[in-house]
Amino acid sequence: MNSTAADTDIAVPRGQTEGSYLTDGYSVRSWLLSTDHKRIAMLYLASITFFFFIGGAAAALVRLNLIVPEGLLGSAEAYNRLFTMHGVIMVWFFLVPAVPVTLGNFMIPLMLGARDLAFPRLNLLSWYLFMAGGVVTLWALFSGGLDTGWTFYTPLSTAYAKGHVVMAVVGIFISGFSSIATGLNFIVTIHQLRAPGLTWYRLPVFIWSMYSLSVLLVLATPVLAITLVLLAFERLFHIGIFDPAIGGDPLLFQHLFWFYSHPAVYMMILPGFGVVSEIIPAFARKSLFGYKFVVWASVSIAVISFFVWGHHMYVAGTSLYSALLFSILSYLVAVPSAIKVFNWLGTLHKGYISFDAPMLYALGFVGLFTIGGLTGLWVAALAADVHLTQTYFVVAHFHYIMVGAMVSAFFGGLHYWWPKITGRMYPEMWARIAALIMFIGFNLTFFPQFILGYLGMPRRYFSYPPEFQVLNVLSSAGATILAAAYLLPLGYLVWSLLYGDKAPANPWRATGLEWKTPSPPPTVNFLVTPVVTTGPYEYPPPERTSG
Amino acid sequence: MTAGSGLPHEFQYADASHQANTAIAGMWLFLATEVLLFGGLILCWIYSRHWNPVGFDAGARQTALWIGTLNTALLITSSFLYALGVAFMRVGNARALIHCLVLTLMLALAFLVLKFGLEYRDDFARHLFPTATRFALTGAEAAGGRLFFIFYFLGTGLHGIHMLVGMGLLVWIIRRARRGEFSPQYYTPVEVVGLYWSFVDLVWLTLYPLIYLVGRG
Amino acid sequence: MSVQSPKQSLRTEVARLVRLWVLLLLVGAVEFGASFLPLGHLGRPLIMIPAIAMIGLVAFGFMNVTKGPVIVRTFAVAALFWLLILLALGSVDPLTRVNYTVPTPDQR
Amino acid sequence: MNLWLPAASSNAPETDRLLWALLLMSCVVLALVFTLLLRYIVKYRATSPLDRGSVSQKTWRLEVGWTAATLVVFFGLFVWGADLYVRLFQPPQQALKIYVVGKQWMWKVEHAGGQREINALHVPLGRPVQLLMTSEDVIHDFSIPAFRIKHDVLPGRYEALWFTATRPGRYQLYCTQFCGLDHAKMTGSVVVLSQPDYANWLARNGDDSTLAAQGQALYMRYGCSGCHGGNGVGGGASGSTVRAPALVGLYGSPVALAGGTTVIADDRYLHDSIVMPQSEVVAGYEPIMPSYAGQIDEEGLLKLIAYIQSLAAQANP
Repeated sequence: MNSTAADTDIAVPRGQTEGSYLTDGYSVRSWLLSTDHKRIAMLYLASITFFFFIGGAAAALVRLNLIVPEGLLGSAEAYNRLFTMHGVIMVWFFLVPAVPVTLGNFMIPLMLGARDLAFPRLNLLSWYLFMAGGVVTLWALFSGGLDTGWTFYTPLSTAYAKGHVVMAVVGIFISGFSSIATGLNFIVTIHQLRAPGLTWYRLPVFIWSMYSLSVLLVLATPVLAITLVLLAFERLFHIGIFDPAIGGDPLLFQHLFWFYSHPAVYMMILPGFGVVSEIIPAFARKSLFGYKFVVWASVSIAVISFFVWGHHMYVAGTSLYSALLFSILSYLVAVPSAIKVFNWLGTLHKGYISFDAPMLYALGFVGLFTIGGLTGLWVAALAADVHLTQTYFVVAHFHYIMVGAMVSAFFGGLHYWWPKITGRMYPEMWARIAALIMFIGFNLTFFPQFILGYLGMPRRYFSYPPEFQVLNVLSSAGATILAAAYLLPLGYLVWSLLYGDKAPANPWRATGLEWKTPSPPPTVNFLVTPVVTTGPYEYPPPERTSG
Repeated sequence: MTAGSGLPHEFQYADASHQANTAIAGMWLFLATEVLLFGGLILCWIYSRHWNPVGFDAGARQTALWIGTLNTALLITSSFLYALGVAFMRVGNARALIHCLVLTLMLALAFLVLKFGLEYRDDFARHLFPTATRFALTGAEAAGGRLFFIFYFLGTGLHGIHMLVGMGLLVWIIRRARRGEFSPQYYTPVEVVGLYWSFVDLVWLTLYPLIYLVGRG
Repeated sequence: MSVQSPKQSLRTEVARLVRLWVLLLLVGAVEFGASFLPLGHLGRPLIMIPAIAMIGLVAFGFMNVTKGPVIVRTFAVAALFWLLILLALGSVDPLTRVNYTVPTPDQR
Repeated sequence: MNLWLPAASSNAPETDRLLWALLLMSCVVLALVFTLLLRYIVKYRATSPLDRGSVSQKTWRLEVGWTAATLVVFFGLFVWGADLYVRLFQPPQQALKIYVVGKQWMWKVEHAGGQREINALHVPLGRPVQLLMTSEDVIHDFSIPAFRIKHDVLPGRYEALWFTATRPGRYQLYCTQFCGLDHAKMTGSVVVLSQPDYANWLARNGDDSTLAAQGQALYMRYGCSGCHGGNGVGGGASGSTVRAPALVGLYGSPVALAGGTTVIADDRYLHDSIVMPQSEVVAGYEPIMPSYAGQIDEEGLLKLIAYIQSLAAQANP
């Protein structure tokens, strides 16, 4: 807790205090070498959007190929490399970093009443590591790519796959350190730089979800790093720890890989919980129902998500007892998510709900996440998973969570804090249209895949038996609508940068420290450090206006 | 901890002791990530030894026990010397700190010379590198032996890299101490690098039995 | 510490460190000796117990995990807890995995 | 477009019942969530003048209630799923054993009687069948959606998968673990025949020799008889100068190894002893057997193992 009483120390001044962080230097150098968490968040927002559209383009080609049973693109080689590119780019360069590095980077110091993150230089290094990893991975993908899928299972990835496996692995390895740096920065900041009076139970749930996410980032990514080193070693020296020819165990790779990759999927959804827990109280004008339960649900997800990775390997040949153990633990980890959904509904109860764009995205999130979470229970049941795993049912399940829930929350958060970030209001009508199109396009794309999965269509198939064609064509049609829905916000948000009307400090009359500073905030965030005296969501019922 | 008043500190901290605590907490969190990094390797050790008991332990018997044991003693002593240096610094004796750090650096150099100069060269000479066509161990011990030496070279190699980084930090701290940047009120960098150095010693304390002792039976 | 003069506090600190150093070398010797005991293949990992003791000594003695801000202890405990999760849950599979079992002659 | 998947194996109906229960539970919860969502959106929209009354802050009773409810439902689902899953690990005693070898982008199937199939599997109706599967290169996955089963096929290990076909017909077979370029072409069909049809099929497709007979041919060609003696009577007995362990009666019985441990002579042990002979040397014998890795492929190994297994049957019928 920083004390402002005896401020006899010489606070090394930094940056001007009038005007906003956007007007504090216009040169490229002032952006690329800035250690201001807000500018780094903007650099990340540009990189994230760039990678999102590359991964999206790969997805569009994958869906294009699946319109006809024998594969429209004509070559399985191209298809295999495309879905690998879609997986690698989306997982490591969009979904895992998206909310924490853009909205998290921008909002955490503001919500804590701090002037910046604990280690600003480490924050800038994190962006450069992310871009370095991105460039290396893109170079690997565009100079031929690799056909191992984003899961890199051995011995396919180490002995039999052609393509730039080691270069892609190096790219992901470097971007892993960017995640570790960001997570470390967030955890230390949330512990050390809270405003006076801001106790743990007065923190907004977004901060709690960023804290839980950072625990995952910091403790899971190193295991991915060592796994990728072992994989690169085995591929380069043609002999390694996973090589069955010398008594190695390919299942060891899967254990190490999924020890990271299951927490990774919780890294993707936890920020969504945080954003939605901010938006729903703000637009229902009511404090969050069961605040402590939602908080401890986030923290327990951060812990239990490390116990469940074995449910990816029910049919991989692991022992019966480990499968039973992972199944019961997987059901345990589903309970906190259920608690959150009930609490969001509780918040809406007796609220004063308005339907601005962020609220539409949040309501979409609640609906789609419920479907995604419930289908997670299907694949957690051992016998059902034996039938459903490695089919399009699993593809639909994780896309409902990653695209339906997570990307909606990212867009919701982006719209909710857009006035604070850029000082401009986005066009409300266009935003609502985009939200609705995204909801429709998404469901049309991925709901048919549940049925395809039950019927047994395997994932990662370039061509498929003709009886699945109709559902695949439906899914591809939905993908085009979804692509349009993603281009719309790019358009009107950029438009709002120039022509959007000026945003007040608190357009949504929301609670939270970030709304107590002008939009866009000055470089030092707060001219006078705020003192917190109330809880996070003190929304008074609106006074009875005439209407 | 360092008294906080009257010292420059970064603008986002309330005072210098707040910044010092944050730096130490940050280093401990970084060490937590390193624990998980080497944890992945230990899981490889468990799997490889479980599936290839005879060959794995045969590989362990090929390692030079005396070099490993001597290196362990060297690293423990270097950690001790570093802590000694910090104790002297706390009472303001920067010269003693520099002496201790230089001694720590010498021991670290001795470790590397023993490890990479002597032991690795001997391992290569005896065809112990796992990809060697004429691998030293044959027959029943070949497969498990190769797996052991993959773990051995990766573990000691990764630890060696961490040693080099640690020695770089040591040189950086020695140069700053020589320039008199540290005082009993402000010596946080010395403590933070000390944490990292002791952690590198901890990693060796786990690798040493896993490589040299457990398979020795 | 406040009542002692800096000279005395230095002396007690140096004495503590020397005692710790000697203790570490002793436990190291115990570990070295234990490696020659005729433990069976499954008993060999017991040699890790003195190693864990040495790790504890270094963490508490040299790295002062208990002195300093509270979150230092939480991060250290968190690191140990997650390491145990990785090693324990990761080992359930190989230790209980049964290769394809052949019906014994009389069952056929 | 058909939305219906045939249930053609003994465990398929049970798996379907579990899937229907999961669907029902999901629809109930979705109905609850969506109706509440829509009701609150309409009833409590900002512009509605409805008096909201006081908002209760004592939430923990509700929280504990729905948390406990979800825990109970989840535990029930876990037990149900686990119960069916455990049965997949317990093949019945008299299961018909068929060997499957996965190779990059094709399935090779070997029947005990010597019949061989590529990307096809003919099985009798109503009799438990146990597939003994291994891979020659990467990890594949033998998946039959109509039987609701699949299992990964790992290189260097034997994986077992059993089922009992209950309805005749032709069902789709997939490889569902990504295995490279033509992963999508590594499909086939599982044909379930009634008992008489199956017997005719075996007769029609069986070339002259059974798997064991083909194994004996390999046993002679690769010179195993030189050391292990004609039909595996053992080195000393058959008068050959080299001392090699007897193979008669070996299959499935315990073997004392040089390292002091004993191991059951199962398929894995025989497979590894041919490919890496010095990995588990029999007590009292010198590790002089040459390795046949690379010379005999997985199919040949299956034949030799079948031959050794047949020796055990002759020795103690």
